[in-house]
Amino acid sequence: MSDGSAAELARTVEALLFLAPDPVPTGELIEACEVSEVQLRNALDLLAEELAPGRRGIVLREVAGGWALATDPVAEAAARRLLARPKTPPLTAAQAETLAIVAYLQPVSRPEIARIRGVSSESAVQTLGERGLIEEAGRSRFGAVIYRTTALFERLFGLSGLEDLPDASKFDPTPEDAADLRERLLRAGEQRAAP
Amino acid sequence: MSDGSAAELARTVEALLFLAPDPVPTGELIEACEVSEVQLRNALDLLAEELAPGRRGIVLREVAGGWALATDPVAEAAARRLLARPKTPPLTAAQAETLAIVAYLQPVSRPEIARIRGVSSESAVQTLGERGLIEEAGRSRFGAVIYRTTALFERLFGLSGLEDLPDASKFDPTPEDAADLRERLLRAGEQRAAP
Amino acid sequence: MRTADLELDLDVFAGPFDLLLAIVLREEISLLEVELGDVVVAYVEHLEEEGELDLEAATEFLVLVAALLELKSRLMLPTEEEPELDLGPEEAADELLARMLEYRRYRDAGAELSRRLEREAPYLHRAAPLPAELRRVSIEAARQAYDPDRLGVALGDLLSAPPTLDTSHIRPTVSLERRLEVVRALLQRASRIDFDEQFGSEDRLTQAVTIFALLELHKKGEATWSQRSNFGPIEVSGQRTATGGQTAKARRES
Repeated sequence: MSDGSAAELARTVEALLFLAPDPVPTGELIEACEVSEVQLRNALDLLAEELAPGRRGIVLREVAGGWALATDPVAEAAARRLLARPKTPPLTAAQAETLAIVAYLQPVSRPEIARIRGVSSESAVQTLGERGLIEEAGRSRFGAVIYRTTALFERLFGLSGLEDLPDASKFDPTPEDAADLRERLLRAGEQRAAP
Repeated sequence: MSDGSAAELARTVEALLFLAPDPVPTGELIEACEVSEVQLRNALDLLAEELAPGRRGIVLREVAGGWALATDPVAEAAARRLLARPKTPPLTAAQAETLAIVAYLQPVSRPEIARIRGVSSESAVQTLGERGLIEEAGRSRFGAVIYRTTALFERLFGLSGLEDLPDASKFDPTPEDAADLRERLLRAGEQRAAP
Repeated sequence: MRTADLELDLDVFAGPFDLLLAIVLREEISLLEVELGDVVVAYVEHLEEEGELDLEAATEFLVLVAALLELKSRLMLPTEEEPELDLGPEEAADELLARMLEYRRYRDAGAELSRRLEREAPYLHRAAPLPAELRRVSIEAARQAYDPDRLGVALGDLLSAPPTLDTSHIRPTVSLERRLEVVRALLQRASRIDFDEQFGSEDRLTQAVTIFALLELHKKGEATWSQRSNFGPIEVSGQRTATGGQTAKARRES
């Protein structure tokens, strides 16, 4: 690229900083572009001018580790709306069951969830955790992680609090059974797991 | 932001596309920026002009059902030196044929791919899956896995969507070529059928 | 067994079955030279040795061999002997031609895709993680996305007593001989049967082995079958000359 113009070099430097996840030291830019230090300095000056604050959506920054592109603060609110939005893909059956167990029985341990569902529920628990619907709430006295639902869970289900959960008896196939909900879920789960 | 100028909106959109890990559909940009569709279209026009090929180090592209920023080809060699990003290996003929069948006929099963190619396509299907270009899309009613292309496919092939694929009839031979081939087949059949 | 693993040793072709239709479509050998009966027999024998069925591979084999059978039979049928079939060398040539053109279309579309990938390769996309302040989901941005009743329904399912034991995963053994008997018996009672109607409620393994039984009957000249469109109904017709079938059977067993 030694024959490229300063403008073309500035374009290349912009592209490199766009791609790099971390700040790039001047020396690495010189090596990647195969130019002299003077040529690179000139290109950086040109780029700094084009990306001066207020001109574009991204700005050039010189930080501790080298050079980096960053977004202009003008986009902050829109960025939060676009990117900090919770992901809400449809729940799979396994996720819905796991979430129902945590919601109605909380706090509840992972082994209990597995016993009620009759299958190990690791991946459902993990996904629900990543999506911020459930969180760890300490450990049971046997050392198992216990879970509860989060404020985001209430928000995404349109609940003003846990007392707002639909009445379990409405969906209960045998509402006449007087035993405790937890006990009955565990009993049904063990029947399911039996060969 | 409804009071912001088109220029400011263009800056915001540029910043959003800089941050977003995947192409962003127009609708999501409208929601994030809280503007009308007309306002957003104008801002995109402005941004496209500012990022027109040859002007800067990054360009605006419509791919995979949304908008994305990408580097200008001018920076390719330097970028590969800086980031040690290997070039994507080209497709083998078998992979290219299989990918074309999935792209045009999706969702499509492996037996159907084999029917058209006349050859079992197991390894091509597997490699395309590993490269993230195709994915499973459920099962046919006979239980065969069916495949479709991915968003990554559209991005890597610079397609704004599947409707952006070139018209398949473009690849059909001229009527003369077809007639010629038919004639040859017929002669072979006649020779054989004769006692 | 993977379809590609079936090795053939025919007069005009030795190699994996996998390659056979491919080289026919690419015009490297003439379909008329290939003894398809041997291909099917080789596959059925191999399947019997293996004792288990990979449904995906079996479907692939069926699709390929059925295409070969259809094309070849049409290429060879002399029109004057079977006027009711209305299929002569002309139609056969058209059929094979259509298959070749279809293949070429995707071959050329694939080549175009390869060029496109090459052309697009210099456009690089950013793959950087989000800045820390955007990585945390903001509760304020969250809106209701789920119906709380979904949780109630899931809870109700979990409270239900388990349904009767599901045994569908236990594979029944299905013998080709038995399926042959079943199909022969049906064809003695009716000259035409609809595959889905007769076997649609059977499990997939039984259906697949029944298809092999049909292939065997087709080879012996005891039955023909047709399917007008992909995934359309399969109609099976018995051939009235049962003696032909007997002879073929006797020949194979001797």
